[in-house]
Amino acid sequence: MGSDMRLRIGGFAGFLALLLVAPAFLGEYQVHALIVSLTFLLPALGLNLILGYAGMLSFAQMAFFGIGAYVSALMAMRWGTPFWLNFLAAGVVAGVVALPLGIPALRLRKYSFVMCTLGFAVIAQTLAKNWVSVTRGDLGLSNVPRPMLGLWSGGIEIRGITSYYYLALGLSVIAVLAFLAIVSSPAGRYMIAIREDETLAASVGAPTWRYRMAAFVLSGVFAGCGGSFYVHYYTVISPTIFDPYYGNTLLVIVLGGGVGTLGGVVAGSFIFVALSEVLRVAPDIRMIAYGLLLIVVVFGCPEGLLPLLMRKLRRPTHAT
Amino acid sequence: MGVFSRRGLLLAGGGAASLLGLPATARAQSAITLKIGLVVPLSGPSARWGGFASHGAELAMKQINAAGGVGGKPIELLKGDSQGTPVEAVSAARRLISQDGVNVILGDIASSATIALQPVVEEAKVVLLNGASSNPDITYKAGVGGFKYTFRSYPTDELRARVILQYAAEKRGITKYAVLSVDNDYGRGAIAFSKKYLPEFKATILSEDYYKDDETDFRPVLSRIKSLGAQSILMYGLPDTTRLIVRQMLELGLAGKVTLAGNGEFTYPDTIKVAPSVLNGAIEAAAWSPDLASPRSQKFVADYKAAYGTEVPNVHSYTHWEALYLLAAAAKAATGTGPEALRTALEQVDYAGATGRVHFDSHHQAELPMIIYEVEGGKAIEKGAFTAKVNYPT
Amino acid sequence: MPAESGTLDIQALRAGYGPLEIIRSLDLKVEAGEFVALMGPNGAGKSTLLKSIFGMATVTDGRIGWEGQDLRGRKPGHILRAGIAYVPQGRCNFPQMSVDENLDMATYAAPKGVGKAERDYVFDLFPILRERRRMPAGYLSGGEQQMLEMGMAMLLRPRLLLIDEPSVGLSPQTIQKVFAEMIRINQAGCTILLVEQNTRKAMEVASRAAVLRLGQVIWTGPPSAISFAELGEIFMTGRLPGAPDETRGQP
Amino acid sequence: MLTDVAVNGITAGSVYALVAVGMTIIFGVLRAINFAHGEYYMLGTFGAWWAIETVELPYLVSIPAAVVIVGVIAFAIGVLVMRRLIDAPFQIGVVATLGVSLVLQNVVILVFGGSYKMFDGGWIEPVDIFGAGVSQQRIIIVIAALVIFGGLELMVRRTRFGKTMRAVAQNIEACKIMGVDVPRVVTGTFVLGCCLAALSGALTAPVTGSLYGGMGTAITVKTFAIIVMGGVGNVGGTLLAAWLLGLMESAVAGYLGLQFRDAVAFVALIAVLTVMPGGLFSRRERF
Repeated sequence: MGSDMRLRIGGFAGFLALLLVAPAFLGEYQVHALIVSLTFLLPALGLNLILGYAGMLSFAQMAFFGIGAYVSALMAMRWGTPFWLNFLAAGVVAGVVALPLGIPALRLRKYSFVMCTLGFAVIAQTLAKNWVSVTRGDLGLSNVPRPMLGLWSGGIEIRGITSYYYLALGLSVIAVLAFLAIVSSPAGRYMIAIREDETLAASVGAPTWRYRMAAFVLSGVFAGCGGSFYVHYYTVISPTIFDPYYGNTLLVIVLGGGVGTLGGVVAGSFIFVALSEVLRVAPDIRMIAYGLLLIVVVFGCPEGLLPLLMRKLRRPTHAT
Repeated sequence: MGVFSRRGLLLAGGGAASLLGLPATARAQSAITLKIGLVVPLSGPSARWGGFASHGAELAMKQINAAGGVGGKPIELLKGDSQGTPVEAVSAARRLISQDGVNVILGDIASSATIALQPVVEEAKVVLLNGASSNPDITYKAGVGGFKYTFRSYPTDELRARVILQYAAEKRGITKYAVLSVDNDYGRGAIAFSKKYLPEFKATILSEDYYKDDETDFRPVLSRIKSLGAQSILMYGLPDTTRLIVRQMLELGLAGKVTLAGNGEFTYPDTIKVAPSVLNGAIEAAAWSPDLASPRSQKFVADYKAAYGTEVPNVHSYTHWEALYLLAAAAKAATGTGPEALRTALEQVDYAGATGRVHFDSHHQAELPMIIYEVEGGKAIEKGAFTAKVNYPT
Repeated sequence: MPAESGTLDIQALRAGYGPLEIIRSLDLKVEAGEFVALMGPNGAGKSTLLKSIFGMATVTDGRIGWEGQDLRGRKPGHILRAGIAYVPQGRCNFPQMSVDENLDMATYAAPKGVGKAERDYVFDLFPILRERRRMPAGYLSGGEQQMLEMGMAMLLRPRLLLIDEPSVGLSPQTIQKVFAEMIRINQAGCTILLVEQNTRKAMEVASRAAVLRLGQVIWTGPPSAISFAELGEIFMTGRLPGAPDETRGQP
Repeated sequence: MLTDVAVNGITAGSVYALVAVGMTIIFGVLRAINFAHGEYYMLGTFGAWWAIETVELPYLVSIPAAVVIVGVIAFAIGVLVMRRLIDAPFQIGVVATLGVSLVLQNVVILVFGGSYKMFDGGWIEPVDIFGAGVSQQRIIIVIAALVIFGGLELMVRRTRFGKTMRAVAQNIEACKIMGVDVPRVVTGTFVLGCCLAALSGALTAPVTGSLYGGMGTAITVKTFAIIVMGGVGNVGGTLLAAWLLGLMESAVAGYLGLQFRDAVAFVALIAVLTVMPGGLFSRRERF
C-alpha cells in the first residue's frame, strides 16, 4: 500500500511537472488540445463523483456545464465581474439547480435516473432556446469577455494561448485537490460504501440518499465551474452546448479512463482528447476509427485504461 | 438598413470568366499560394450540411487547379471536421493553422462554431472566410468592428427578411403570417429581423413556431395554422424539412389556402414536384438557386451534378464553390505574400460571382443580392435581385 | 476410469472466476447414491466447487470425472443432459412466469422437451406445485419457491443433484420440509452434493461430510465421526484437534 | 382541431412505438441502454432508399429488403459486441453502444455522402378521417404497429423463443443453469429489436421524406423516455406510452408551439417518475 501510494503521488507530481513545462516544447495546436483536455476534466471529475462514487450515471452533467457557462458569460457581459467571481458563481448556480432535480431523480433506479437526467438536459436546452430575453435564444451569447484576473474590475486579461493554458492548469489542479478532499472525507467514504453495497450501507445507518444528493450537487458544481472556463475560452455559448456530443465525450473520458478513480479520469481526459485529435489526420474516417477504438478499449480493459496501465506497471515490481 | 435598391439581375460575372480563361502564368508574379482549411461538420447529425459544402469546395479546387491554379501554383484544400460544435471547430482550425500551415480557414456552417473561430484566426493572422453562417454578430464584430481577418461572403438574413415582407405585401397583398421556422440561429434570427420590418408593411404574425432540425411531424402546427386563417407561412427553414412540411400541408388540405414565404428551397424543382398545388404562389428569397439563369451558375450546376452523381447542389455547395474562386481572385490581386496582403486584397476585391458583384464593406460583409423567386404554374420564376447596405449597430 | 453410473470423481481441480483462483488442487470422490454435505468457512470454495462441476466457473486444471467422461470445459446444457442438475443459492426461478412455464423453461436443455410423466413425477414429489401451477412463481412463498426450484432441477431426472444453501431465508418449519424432500430424493436413488451453512442440519441428513478450507478438502468422513467442536476447530485452524499439521487426507 | 390532435397523436405515437419496442425488448434481455438504437432506424431508411434508388425495387419490396439488410448488420454487431455485454457492468454497455452508434452513423456518411437524400416511395395521398386529413402511409403505419404489437405479444407468450426471452429478462442466472444458450437468445432478441427499428424506418421514410446519416440520434433520445414511461421491458406498456406521448406532444405542438414539443417527453417523464418510480404501466408484466 505504501509503495502504491508513493507510486501514485510520484506519478501525479511527475505528470504535473510535465504539464507545467509542456508549452515550452509544444506548438499552439498541441497546447490547445491540452486546454480542451483540461476543459473536459472539470465536468468529468463531477461525473466521476456521481457515477464512480455514488454509482449513478448522470446525463445532467452537460446541462450543468451549460448552465455554468451561461451564468458566467452573462455576469461578465452584463456586470463586467472578474473571472474568479464568475467561476465561483457558475459552480454555485449549477449546484443549486442540481438540488431540486436530485430530489425526485435520486430516488429512482439506475436506468430511470439516467433517463431523468437526460431529460433535464433536453429541458435546459429548450429553456436556453426560448428564454430569448436573457440567453438571446439560438443566436447565443458571443464575444464573451476574456477572463479578467483582477480582484474586482480590471486586472490582467488572459489572452494568448499559453496564458489560457496555465489558467486551465491552475483551475484543474485546484479541482483535483478539491476532488481528493471530497473523496477522502468521511462523506466520500460513505459514498464509496453506498456504491459498493447500498442495502448494506443503509443498514449500518449511512443516510444513502443524503450522500447521493451531496455527490449529485457537487458534480453540478464541478461541471458549472468547467462551463465557466469553457465560455471564457471559446467566447461563445449557444444552446448547442446541450447537444449529446459533449455529454458523450464526458462519458467516454470517465468510463474509458477508469471510473471511480481520480487518476483514471485525469488520464482519460488527456488520452481520449488526444485520440480524437490524432485521428484528424484522416478526417473522413475519423469518427469511425474513434467509435471502433471505444469498443476495443471498453472490452479490452473494462475497468478503464489507467487501472490497466497501473497493473502493468506494478507487475514487474511484484515479480522481483 | 440603408438604401434599398432594386436592379436587374446580374448575369454571369465577366471577371470570373476571364479569371478562368486567362493563361495561368499571365499574372503570376506576386500571387499568394492558397492553402485553405475547410472547417465544416463532416461527421454526426450536422454532416448533412457539411457534405454539400465540402463537395462544392472540392469541385472548385479541382477546376481551378486543372486550369493552372493561382499564378501557376495549385490551391491546396484540407478538410477539418467541426461536427458543428465550437470545441471541434477550434481544434480543427488550430490544427490546420499550426500543423498544416493553412493561410485561409473556410467555414463553419454553424454560427456558434464560426464565432468561436474568430478570435483564433485573429491571433494567428489567418483569413477566415465564411459562406454560410447567419448570425449577424459575425460581421457586426468584424472589419472595423474588431476582427480584422473575418470575412463573410453570404448575404445577411436582415436583407432577406425585409425583401420577403416587401415583395409579399406589395405584389401579393399578404399581411397575415404564421411563423414556422427552424429552431436555430438562422430561423430565429430571420424571424427577429422580420419582426423589425412588420410595421412598415402593416403585417402581423398570428402564431410563432420553431422546429428542431430533425423534426418530422408538423401536423399539429399546420392544423392550428389552418384554423387561425393565416394567409402565408413565414418560413426560414431547412430544405429537406421543407419537403416534409409541404407534404403534410397537402395531407391536411392547406394547398391553395396558405402560401409559403421566406427561404428553404421552396422553389426548387424537386420541392415543387412533391406538392405542386401547395407550392403554387410560394415566394422565396435566395442567395442562390440552381435555377439561376446566369450561365456561370448553370455551368456550376452541370459540373456539380457530373461530379457527384445525381446530387443537386444546395446553396452551401454554391457558396463554398464560389468562395474558392473569390479567394483565388484575391490571391492573384494581392501585392505581397503575407497574411496581411491576402487580407488587404480581400478587402479590396471586386469580384463578379454568379449572383452578382462581390465587394466587402467596412465590416467585411459582402454586399450580395437576394434573388426573389415565385412559383407560378409549377415553375420558379425569377422576380428580380435586391441588394441593400447593412446598418451596423454602433 | 471405469464408467460407473452416478459416480463423481474430482481430481486435482483448480478453478475460480477469471484470474481469481479459489479451488486449489482439490480431490473429491462421490459414490452413487451418497448424500455428501460440503462444509467449511466462508470463502473455502464450496459454492465454487458446485459451479465448477456445473460448468459455471473457470476451471484451469484438473479433472471432473462423471460416469467415465470428463466434464471440464462443458457447458451447463451438456452437463444437464449428462444427468447432473444444480440448484444454486438464492432465487433461481422466473418470478413473472407461472409454475408451469417455469417447469417448461427447466426442460430447455432436454432434446425433445419433457412429457407429462416427468411433470407428474415432479408434482408427485411436490404436490403443492400442482395446486399452484398457474400462479406466477413470484407469488409463491419462499419455501414453495425453493421446492419449485428443486422440482425444476428434478424434472430431467438427474442422477446427481448439486444444491447450494437451500435453507437461506426460510423459516425453521420450511427448512425441515425442504430437508425431508432432499432425503426422499436421495432415497429414490439420486446422489446429492449439498452446500449448507447450517452445519447441524446438514450433518443430520448427510451420509458423508467433506470439509473444505482454502480451496481444498481437508477432511472427509461420516458425520458421526466428527464432533461439532472438532468441526469448529477445523474451520478455524484447518487442523483436526491434536492432529499434526499435515492432516488433510482421507481417514 | 381536437380530432386533428387525436389523429396526429396516434399516428406519431405509432412510429415511436415501433422503434421503442425494439429497444425495450433488447433492454429486457441485456439490461443495457442501447445508444445505437436510432441508428438501426436510420439504417432501415437507408436500406429502403438504397433498394429503391440502386436496385430499383418497388417500395413495397424495399421494406423487407431493408429489414433483411439491417438484420444481417445487427447479427454481426450482436455477435461481435452485444453478446459481450451479457455479464458486463452497465457502463460498458453505454460506451460500447456509443461506439457502435459512431461507427454506423459515420460509415453511412462515408459510403453515401454526408448530404441528405430524398425518399421517393410510399403512398402519401391524403385520406379524410373525421375531418382530419391523413396520408395513406400513416394509416399503414398505425395498422402495422397494431399488427406487430399483437404478433409480439403472442410471440413472447406462446412461442419457445418468446418464453426464453422473458426468462432471460427475468433471471439470467437461472437461464444459464437451465442450459439456455443465453448468447443466442441475446443475439436473437437484438436482431429482432433492430429489425423492428428498421421496419419503422422503412415505413416512416415516405412521410419523413428525407434521410441522412445522423438522423438516428434524435429517435434514440425520445425512445429512452418512452421505454421508461412504459415500464422497461413491458411490450404493451410501450405502445400505450408511445401513444400517450404522441397525443401529449401533438396537443402541446398544436396549442402551445412546436418549440416546446421535445421537452414534453421529458417533462412528462420526470413528472411520471416522481409519482410512479416504476413507470406508468406495471413492471411486473415484463414483455
